[in-house]
Amino acid sequence: MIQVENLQKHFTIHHLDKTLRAIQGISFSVEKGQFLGIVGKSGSGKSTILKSIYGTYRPQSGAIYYESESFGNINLAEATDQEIIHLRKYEIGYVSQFLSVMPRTSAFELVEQSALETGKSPEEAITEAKETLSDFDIDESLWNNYPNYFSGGEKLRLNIARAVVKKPRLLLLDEPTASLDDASKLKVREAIEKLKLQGTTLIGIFHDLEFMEGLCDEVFTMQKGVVNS
Amino acid sequence: MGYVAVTGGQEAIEASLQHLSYERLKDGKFIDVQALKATMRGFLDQVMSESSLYSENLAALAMKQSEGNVEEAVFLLRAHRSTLPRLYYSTVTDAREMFVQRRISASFKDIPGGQILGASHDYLHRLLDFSLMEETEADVLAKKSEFEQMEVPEKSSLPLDHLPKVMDYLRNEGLINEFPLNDEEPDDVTKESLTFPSSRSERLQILTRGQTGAINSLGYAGLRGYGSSHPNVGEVRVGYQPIHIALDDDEDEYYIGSIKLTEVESFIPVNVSENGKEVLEFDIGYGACFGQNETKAIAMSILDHALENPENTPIHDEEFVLLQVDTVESTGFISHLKLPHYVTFQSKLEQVRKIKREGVPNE
Amino acid sequence: MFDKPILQIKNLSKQYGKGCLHCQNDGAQLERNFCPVCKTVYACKDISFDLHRGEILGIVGESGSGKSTLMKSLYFDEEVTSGEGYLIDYHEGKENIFSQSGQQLRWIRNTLLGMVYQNPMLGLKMDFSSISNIAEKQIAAGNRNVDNMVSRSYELLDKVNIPVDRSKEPPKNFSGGMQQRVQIAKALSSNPPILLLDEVTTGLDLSVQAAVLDLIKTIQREMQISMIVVSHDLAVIRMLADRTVVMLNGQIIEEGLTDQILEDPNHPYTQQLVYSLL
Amino acid sequence: MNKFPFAFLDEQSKKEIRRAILKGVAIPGYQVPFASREMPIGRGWGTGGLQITLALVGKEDVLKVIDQGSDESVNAVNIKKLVQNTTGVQTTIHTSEATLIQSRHRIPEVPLRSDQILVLQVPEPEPLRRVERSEFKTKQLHAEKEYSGAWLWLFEQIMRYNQTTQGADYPVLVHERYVMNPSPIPRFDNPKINDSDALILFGAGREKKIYAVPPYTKVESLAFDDYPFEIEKFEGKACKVTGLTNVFLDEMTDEVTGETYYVCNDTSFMQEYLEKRGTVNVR
Repeated sequence: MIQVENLQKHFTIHHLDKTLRAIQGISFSVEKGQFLGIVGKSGSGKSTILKSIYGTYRPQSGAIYYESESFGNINLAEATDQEIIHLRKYEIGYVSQFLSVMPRTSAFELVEQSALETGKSPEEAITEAKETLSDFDIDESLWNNYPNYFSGGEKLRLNIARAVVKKPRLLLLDEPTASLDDASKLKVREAIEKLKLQGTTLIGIFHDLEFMEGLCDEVFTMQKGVVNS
Repeated sequence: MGYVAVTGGQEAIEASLQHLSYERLKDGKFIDVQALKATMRGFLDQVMSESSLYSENLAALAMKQSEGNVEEAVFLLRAHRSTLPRLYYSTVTDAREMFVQRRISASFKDIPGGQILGASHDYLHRLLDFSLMEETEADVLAKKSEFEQMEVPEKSSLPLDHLPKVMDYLRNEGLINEFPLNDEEPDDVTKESLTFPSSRSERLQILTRGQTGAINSLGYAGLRGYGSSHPNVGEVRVGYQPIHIALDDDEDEYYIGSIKLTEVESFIPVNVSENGKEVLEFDIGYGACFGQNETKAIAMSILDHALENPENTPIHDEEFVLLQVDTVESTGFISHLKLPHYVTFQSKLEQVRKIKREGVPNE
Repeated sequence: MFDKPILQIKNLSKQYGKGCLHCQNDGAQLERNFCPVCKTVYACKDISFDLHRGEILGIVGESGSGKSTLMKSLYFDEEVTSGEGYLIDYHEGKENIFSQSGQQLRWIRNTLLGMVYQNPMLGLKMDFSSISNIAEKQIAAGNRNVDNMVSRSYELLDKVNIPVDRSKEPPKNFSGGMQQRVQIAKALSSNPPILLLDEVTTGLDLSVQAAVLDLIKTIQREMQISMIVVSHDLAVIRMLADRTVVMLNGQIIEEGLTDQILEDPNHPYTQQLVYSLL
Repeated sequence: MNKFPFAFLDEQSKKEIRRAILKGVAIPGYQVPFASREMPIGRGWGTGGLQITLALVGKEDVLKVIDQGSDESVNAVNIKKLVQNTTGVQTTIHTSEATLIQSRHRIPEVPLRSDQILVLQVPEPEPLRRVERSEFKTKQLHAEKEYSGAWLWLFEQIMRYNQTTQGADYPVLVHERYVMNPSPIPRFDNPKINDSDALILFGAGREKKIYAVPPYTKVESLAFDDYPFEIEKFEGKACKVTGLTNVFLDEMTDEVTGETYYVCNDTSFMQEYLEKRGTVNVR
């Protein structure tokens, strides 16, 4: 499904005249329907890998081959803006611990729009938004509220719901459980299990080794930009 | 029944005209045209300039007929102009050939040929001279012969009919922004109506015909923050300019007379680039008009330069300047407001009443 | 796989002044985009980009970077010095829009483009009623039915949240935020496929800004209209744009997906801009 | 007055003005620029119309001059006198006798014939001036047949007052090409320009434009589909002197009673009507 080859990413900070090496020559692959977990200290380059796959970072060298439904085998490291926009809409989801939304969009609209983006009819989008919000245990009284007024746990569950409603083929999880309470974590875990059953491929970063146990098919550890298997 | 204006207009007008004639004569005093011509130099110069008709005799007649009203006198001469065919255009005339009576520079003290002050009000205290109240013909003749017996020393080192221009001095030093010679035939604004963007020849003609007060006011506005052409007066020269014409089938030029002319060249500093270097040079603003009208000619030179360099202020906007400075147009249109507007007003009245009756939605 | 871009701009340049030997030289030393010798301003230099159907393209840069000149050139308020532009809805993108007659340009403006200026005085007749302002583009497009234009204008007023009972008031009576809404309604009145927005929230109170941005986003979603949004404010770009180009001294120095520009800026100027984002 | 040429203007000038008129006739509704001469009457007092009249008048012509419907108004008298003094042509107040009619702000009530020419005096020839100040730009707009500005002006009136409030000088589309100001005639007279038997010429002296509507030309007053063009209606009012209702009326006040009453605006028409009925001269 996804094959990363010798991926390198560094950042040049011009005003400090300094180059930071985030990841140096990483290679790995994930089979379809598998869940790869990545652990490591902060600053070890875990997020850089996910962001490079998602297209937010532009790696200096190496390749990220992805079996796309729309484009066949495609190297994400060299994909055009239009291809990445298309994949984000239909195939690849990304969940971080931060929720960034337009200031005056309700929680329900947020999830509904996400469903609409994949080409669902308005009726389908409404039905699926309702289902997903319920799945993540977001109280109906909050649906018409602005997410900026939500608690941390509610925000994160909404964030995941927004990605999951698209039923992505590949879902990237960037420490989504970082500040969740146990009950919320359980909800997330159930959702991930459900996605796995649907055949979604997942790559996730977690602080919480316990959470990953039993969920991940494989785990690797990162240190200073390289993988220690 | 009240008065209905079916007839009677003609009689009323006749009566009004009679009244006007009487106003001129009622004090039983008389002045002949030759006396006006001899003593009203400033008035004649202004009227000829605004009329764009050079004739001291007709200007004096217009003055007499209009009872000294400049606006009316110009109007009379402009209308008279329309009855005259344009038979010839003069050939190009060079102000270096002017027989100079007055010539000053505000930019250089020592100019070849020297500063010639000539006759000017500039150096006069503007105090009323009460002795003129009682002046008689005998006084005039006595003073005249006194003047004529004075010895006039010849001071100018150069002939007065071939004085070099101050501008030539700067040009020889390469300080004048050079432009290729433009030998295009000038457009004649009295034969073709003005179109925009206008040519420089059109602009100069409109400005030189412009109402003295309007040209001065706009030129003044240009100095007071509504324009960016700040001139140094390079040269003002006043004198008699010879005019020649050439006939179609003849190569010779014929001298047809001289006209009194004021010519102004103003120096306006500008930045230009030369071989990749920025240097300061001078542009010329040009003003010229019939007679001795120095302020008008200087103001014209400011406007000429401003219109050559369009900017977003009224003084640099050719439509604004050129369409408002003509005296016949402005006075004519303003005074037409005195004409009856019964029909247009009736039509408007009908609308206003209808709206009042039917009301306006949402208000 | 993908449709052709709805708008393609190729090598657009706009200069004020004739240029001189100094600035036409390859190694010329300009002060920003300004020739110190002949005072020529190179407001836009060799700008190329694509706009795709339904996307919002952000253009960010400081004042004087040429972004507003670019917008005015796209709306034909300024005549470009050189360059080409192709609109897919105009002769199937085969005719360079910048070389068309005044009549054609007016038609393109009236039917294919909408413009919202930073300064509402440029986009609106301040003394005419708001509803006339909105109807102006429809009149220009040949509509001669008053009731039809009025109901269409009411629809648009509703869309931009201006109460219908204020539609007869001239924009000069309105607040800045409302004037921008009237401009947006006017721009949308001919249902154009492309909307150009030039610093539309600059100078508005924060809460008003948010409301205007939200309105723009809603319109984009509901009407699937393509937009070019110019702003010096990265926060505005972050909220609206799918893709972003960064301009400096009349040139595009960086372009990419908006999250790329914000999280992985490459050019020193872009980094400086991003690091100063609150 | 024999110091002046026939018809005041020199022959060269008349020829130039006639050329402008011919161009105007060839392009109906198009404003032909011409070098307007200074006339012995003020700019804004009908010098455009006067120059056309003087350029066209011949020894055989019979001239009628009207101002606001009246042959005896000061300006009409003045113009008539000038033309007569410089040409010696016959003048009339009877519309049907005239070959050349110069008018300010009215078209006579008596229908014009194909052997007559009507010359209208124009203060502001540019229908787009209200929305565009620059002459350079309005010229471009005409060239591109871009008249949204004129339509917007009417639309705005409808928005504010639920009807168009343009009284006189209501814009018309000539021959489906040029939008034209018909000079400040009341809307009542607009329909008379359409498909007219007579040639109608327009002269703007101060603005230096001549334009024309040749005979049998289609002239439509601008109007939206659902707000049709309407002429002034004097409902329930009639001329106090003649009792006529289908004419343009002047509103008068009785000096004694202070009462408002109405009379025909076209005074020569009224006089002819009364003569026919045997009631002559009104005072």
